[in-house]
Amino acid sequence: MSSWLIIGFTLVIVVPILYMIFTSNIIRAAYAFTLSLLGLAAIYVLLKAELMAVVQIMIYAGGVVVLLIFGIMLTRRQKGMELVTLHRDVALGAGFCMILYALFVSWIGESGLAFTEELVELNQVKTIGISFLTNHILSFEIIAFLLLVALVGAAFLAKKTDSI
Amino acid sequence: MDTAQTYFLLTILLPLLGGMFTYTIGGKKGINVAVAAMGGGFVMSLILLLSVIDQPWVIRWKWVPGIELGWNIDTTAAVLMSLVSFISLLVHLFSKHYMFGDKAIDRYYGKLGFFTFSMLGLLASDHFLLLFIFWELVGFSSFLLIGFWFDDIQKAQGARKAFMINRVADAGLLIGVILLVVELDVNFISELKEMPFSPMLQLAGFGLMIGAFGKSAQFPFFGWLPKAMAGPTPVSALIHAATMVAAGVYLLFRTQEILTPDVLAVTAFVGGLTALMAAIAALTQFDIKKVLAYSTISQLGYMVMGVGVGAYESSLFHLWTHAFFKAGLFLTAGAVIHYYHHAHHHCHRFDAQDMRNMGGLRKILPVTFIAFLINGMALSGLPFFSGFLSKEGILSGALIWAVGHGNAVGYLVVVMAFVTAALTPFYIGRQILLVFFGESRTVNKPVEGMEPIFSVKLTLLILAVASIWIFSALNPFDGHGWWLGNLLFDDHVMPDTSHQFLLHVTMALSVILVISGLALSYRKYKPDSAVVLRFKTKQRPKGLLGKLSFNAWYIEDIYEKISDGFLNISKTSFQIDKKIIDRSIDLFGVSTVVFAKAMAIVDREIVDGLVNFAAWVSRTIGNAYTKVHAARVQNQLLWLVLFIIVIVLWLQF
Amino acid sequence: MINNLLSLMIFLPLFAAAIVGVIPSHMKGAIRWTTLGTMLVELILSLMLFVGFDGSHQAESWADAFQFVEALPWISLKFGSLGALEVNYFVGVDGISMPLIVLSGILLVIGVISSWKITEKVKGYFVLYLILSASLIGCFAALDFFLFYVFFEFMLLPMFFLIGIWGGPRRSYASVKFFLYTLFGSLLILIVMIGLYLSVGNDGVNSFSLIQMMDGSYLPGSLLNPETHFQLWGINIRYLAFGLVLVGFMIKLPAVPFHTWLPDAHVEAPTAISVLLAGVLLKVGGYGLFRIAYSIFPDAAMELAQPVAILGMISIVYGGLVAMAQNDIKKLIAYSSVSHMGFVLLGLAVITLEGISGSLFQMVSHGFISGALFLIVGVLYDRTHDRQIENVSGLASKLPLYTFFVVLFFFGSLGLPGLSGFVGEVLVLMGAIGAESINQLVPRWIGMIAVLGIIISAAYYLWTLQRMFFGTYWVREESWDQEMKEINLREWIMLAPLGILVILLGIFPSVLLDPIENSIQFLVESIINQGKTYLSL
Amino acid sequence: MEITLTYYLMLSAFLLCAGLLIVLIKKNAVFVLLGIELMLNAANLNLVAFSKFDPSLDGQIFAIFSVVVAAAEAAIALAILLNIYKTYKSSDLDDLDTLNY
Repeated sequence: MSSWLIIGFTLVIVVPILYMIFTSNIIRAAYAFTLSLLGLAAIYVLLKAELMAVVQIMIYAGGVVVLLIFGIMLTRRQKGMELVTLHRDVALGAGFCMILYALFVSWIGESGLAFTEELVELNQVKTIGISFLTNHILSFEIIAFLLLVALVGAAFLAKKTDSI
Repeated sequence: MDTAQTYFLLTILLPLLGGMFTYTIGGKKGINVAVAAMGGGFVMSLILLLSVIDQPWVIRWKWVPGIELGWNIDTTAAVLMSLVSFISLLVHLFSKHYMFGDKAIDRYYGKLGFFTFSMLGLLASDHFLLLFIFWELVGFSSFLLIGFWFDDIQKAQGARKAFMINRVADAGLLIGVILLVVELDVNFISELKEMPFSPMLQLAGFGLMIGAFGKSAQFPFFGWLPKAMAGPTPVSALIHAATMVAAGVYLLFRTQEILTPDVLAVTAFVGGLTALMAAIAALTQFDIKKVLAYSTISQLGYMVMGVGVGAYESSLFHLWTHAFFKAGLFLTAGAVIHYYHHAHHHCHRFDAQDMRNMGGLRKILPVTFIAFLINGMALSGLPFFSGFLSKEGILSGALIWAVGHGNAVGYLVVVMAFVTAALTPFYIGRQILLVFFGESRTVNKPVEGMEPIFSVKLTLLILAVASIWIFSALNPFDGHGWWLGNLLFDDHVMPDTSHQFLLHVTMALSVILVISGLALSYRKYKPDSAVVLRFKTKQRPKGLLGKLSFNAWYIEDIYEKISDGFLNISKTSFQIDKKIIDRSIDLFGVSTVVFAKAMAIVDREIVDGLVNFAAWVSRTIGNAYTKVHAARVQNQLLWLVLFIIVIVLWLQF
Repeated sequence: MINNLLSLMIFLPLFAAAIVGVIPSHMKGAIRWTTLGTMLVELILSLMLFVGFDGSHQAESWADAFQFVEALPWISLKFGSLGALEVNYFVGVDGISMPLIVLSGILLVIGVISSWKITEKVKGYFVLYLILSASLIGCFAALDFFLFYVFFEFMLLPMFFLIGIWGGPRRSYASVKFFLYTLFGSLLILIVMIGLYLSVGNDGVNSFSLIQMMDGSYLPGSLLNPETHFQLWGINIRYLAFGLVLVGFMIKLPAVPFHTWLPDAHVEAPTAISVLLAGVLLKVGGYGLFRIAYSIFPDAAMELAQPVAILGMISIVYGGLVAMAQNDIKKLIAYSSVSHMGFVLLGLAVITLEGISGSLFQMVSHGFISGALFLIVGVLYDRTHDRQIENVSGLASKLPLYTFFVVLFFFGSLGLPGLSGFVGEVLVLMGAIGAESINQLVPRWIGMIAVLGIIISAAYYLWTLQRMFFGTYWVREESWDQEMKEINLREWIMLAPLGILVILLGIFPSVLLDPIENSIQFLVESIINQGKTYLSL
Repeated sequence: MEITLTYYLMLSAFLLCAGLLIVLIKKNAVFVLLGIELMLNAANLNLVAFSKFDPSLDGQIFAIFSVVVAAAEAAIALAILLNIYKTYKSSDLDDLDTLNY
């Protein structure tokens, strides 16, 4: 049952991504991206990582994608123009990527990382929260600082150009 | 400056200065100055003769470092200088009348003075180089005088040809002189002495001989003398009869000590040959001056032959007598021409020198006739005239020489000399008969009162009288009795008595020949003979001998051929210059340019190309590399991916 | 006497060129008179040189053979261990250069007078003229090979422009030909100059001094040291060097077969430049042969005397023959120059006293005569603008005075005794014919064939005289008839002094030869002695 | 069918390659950003998948960090993108070639 669910959500991830690759329309690609992010969140749920799924939906689908869509709209050249992008080096890029994918696949296959035994259920959120403030406190602080810097930097960059 | 030097300088410079004065500032009125200066020069030459009679006067001076030139006036030179001065004075006097009215008469006197100066200098020079210098100057002044009427291109050409032929012979003389001075260290004529035979001496002797042949118009150079008749007749008298042409004989006479037997033999033979050839050429001429010109050549041949056979004294004697009677002949011929020229001045195409137009002048110009007759008889060698005496010596000398050597060539020379002795009276008799006897062939009414003025008559008569035997030797039959001979030759000896027989033979033979020659000419050209009556319309001779004689053995045609040949060589040289040398230089230049162009191409295409190729390669690589790494982020990523793949593969395998 | 006579003579024209350079170009009169004044001063200076020259001075070695010597260090470059480049300003004259300087002094004045009719670009013309004259005198006075070479090259450029700008219709061809020919020659000289510099010196210090080169102070083991016997392609390198200098100067002289630039250059050059070209520039070639080829390489000169003499003989005969075929009178005179300069070569080749003094005399006399001949052509050209011989005839009856000068110089050139041409020719021929018994260098027959030259020159001059001046008066164009005027005062002033000089030198050659007798004697002795020494090494 | 770690790893690899492909072939800068986000997601998926077999849950923690950093990155990138667009009037990455010359 669960494996069929996983395969189904995998399709929900893969198909929009393929659409993204082939389309020229950025807006549609962004919507497809959102769809695949949601599919990924579902996978996380199935992987028993609920917090991660929530974060995925909130930050990615809610934040990043909205940000990207704003970016698309703000960089449109003129009103009414199709939001079309062009492709370049398609063959080369596709070739390389496929080779890379094949390599990865063969590597993964050879590596023998085929865990099947699942862990006991835990209170994940609590465990993660304690980890944040104990084992990973430094990382947490750095991330906080990074977010602050990013915030200031983004605000500064988004200011009027002539004031730079 | 001693007195002899003063006299000498005055002698040679007075004619020059007088002439120059007339030419430069005197103008037509300055002629008298020139004549007076010439007279002064003559007087000075006599004084000079007197002053050097005891002791020859010699002076040397440095010409260039290493070479001293010098004058030497001994009796011979002084006597000949007096002779030249005297004849020149007479010519000066005669020309006053003859050239009267010519627009350039001042120039004429200038040239005459210059000639006299050169000729006197020639006689007085001691050093061979100095002799050569005056030798050339004499030739040059002769060129100027022959070409006096340069408006007439024929005359100018005559002058040029005469000078050129002389120049060719002078080259021989120059070689001879240089060999003498440089190789044999024989510098001064007055210091000549017998030298041992050497090839160099022989060569130098031949050089001198060629020079003498040129000036004295010997075969093969005699063609210039008839050309020289283009000049005014007094000039012909002065230069081409009396003085300049004798220079060759004078040179041979002076250098007799060093002439080798071979040279002398050739000299004798050529002299005899020339005498004969010229005498034959004189037989058929129509031009009154050409007859005299060939006769001059013939007589010069005698003199040269005389030197060749060793009869130097007789040669010099003949030179002396010939100077008088030939100058007299030319001057009288000049008077004749002058007469015809004036009688026919209205008729332009009239040739005043053509004997076909003459005749019967005996009555119109009696004085001229007498002078011509006497001089002509002297020329023909009739006894009691000066010519007989001097010719006698040469003929006997030739006979003695031939007997002494006893070879065929020697006798050939003698035969030629005696044939000439018979031909001479024939052609001069022909001339006298054609010009002075019979009836005039053109002027129906003789123009009276054309007899020249007194000074001219005096001139002619002086020369005629000088041709009487008494002025040369007391005994009219003694060829060696020249009273100047005692003065000139220290070792003046009478010929060996063993040759007495030969002398008598010669004398008898020559008298017979002269008289028979004259008789023959009278027989053929007597006033009412058929030849004379038809003479006016006589054409050129047709027969072979006649043609040879009339064209003077075609010597001028041979000259023409030679000069044409030279001109062809010259043109060929020019073509070589233009077509080969210049073209090869141009070709060199062009090939350099072509090479440069080729190098430029190589430079541009290959060297530059290599550089460009290198640049292209690096640019292409750079461009390619730019595509790899430059601005386009995605490209960089692409290659990044590639390298990741590569690294992965490398790690894996 | 002025101390710095030679420097004054060299630098005065340059100074004057600077002055002329600042005169506004429309003030043609001022330019001309300035140049003329300068040249007159030069003439006076050269006459002072002639008078001040001590003819009785007997030289012991080349070092004391020169008079009026001035020496100053000029260029001194030190290259550390590589050595040093030392060039000195070193001038002086001996009996060989002195007459040529006097000749230049005289002809330069006459050149200015004959340039009076130049009306286009007057300023440029006279500036170039002044530069040319300075370099000419410098060339004759230099005693440092480098200095000589500088002046030698310096001469080309003004000449190139003077022909190329003020010349006739084919001037560019002629000037380029002249330039290339001479440049080629000077290249050869340059090679030898460098070789000599590397070989000559004192105590290991190289030197350009001609005196040291002539005295033979070679560095041990150096390239051109006669002891080294260095060979290139199996030939002694000294002979090669001599050959190079010989060709270099024979181009300038010019001798057959390097002569073809001369007729073209002469035909196209303006009259004054022709005068200088024939009168002075050709003498630089002869002077170079004297000073460099023969004095520095006496051994090669002695060994190669015969070929050089044959070249001289060929020049004499061949130049004369080609001259006879000319229709252009200027070309005729140009070729006659080839013929007459052949005498210089022949006289030099025999290395006898007569030969060398004749050669030098011939240079001076040819300078005057050919200068005058080109002036004569210029006189005719001014009137008709034509130089063809067959286009005029019978000029003698129309222009008697002009004809007088023509006859004088024609006969001077064909070697009439009493005029200067004869002296040089006869001395050279005496040297050439006599050499076999004096120093056995040159066989007799060469001189004898060269005698043909005097016949040929008589032939073409007389023929020209007859064709142009004798016969009835006739000119091709109607308009020339009005122009046919007797020579004017300016032409008188040019021709008369030359005529007087030609007659004076012809009658009294010792005027020229006495003061330089010792120098020539020393030259001959030093060539023969040094040559024998070198050959025995 | 048994779902093992291998399956997630392969899916993650696919995401990575797809994101890379988008980064490589799309000309628009925003699109490129999308691709980058995709690649980050691939990493997240890996971390989460590994942490399923890890009791410490460090994988999830790092995934959360990664998401945060990705968000910050997206914000900064967009700010830069807007500035670039203002300057060059283009969001095409090929036009950003000033450093090439």
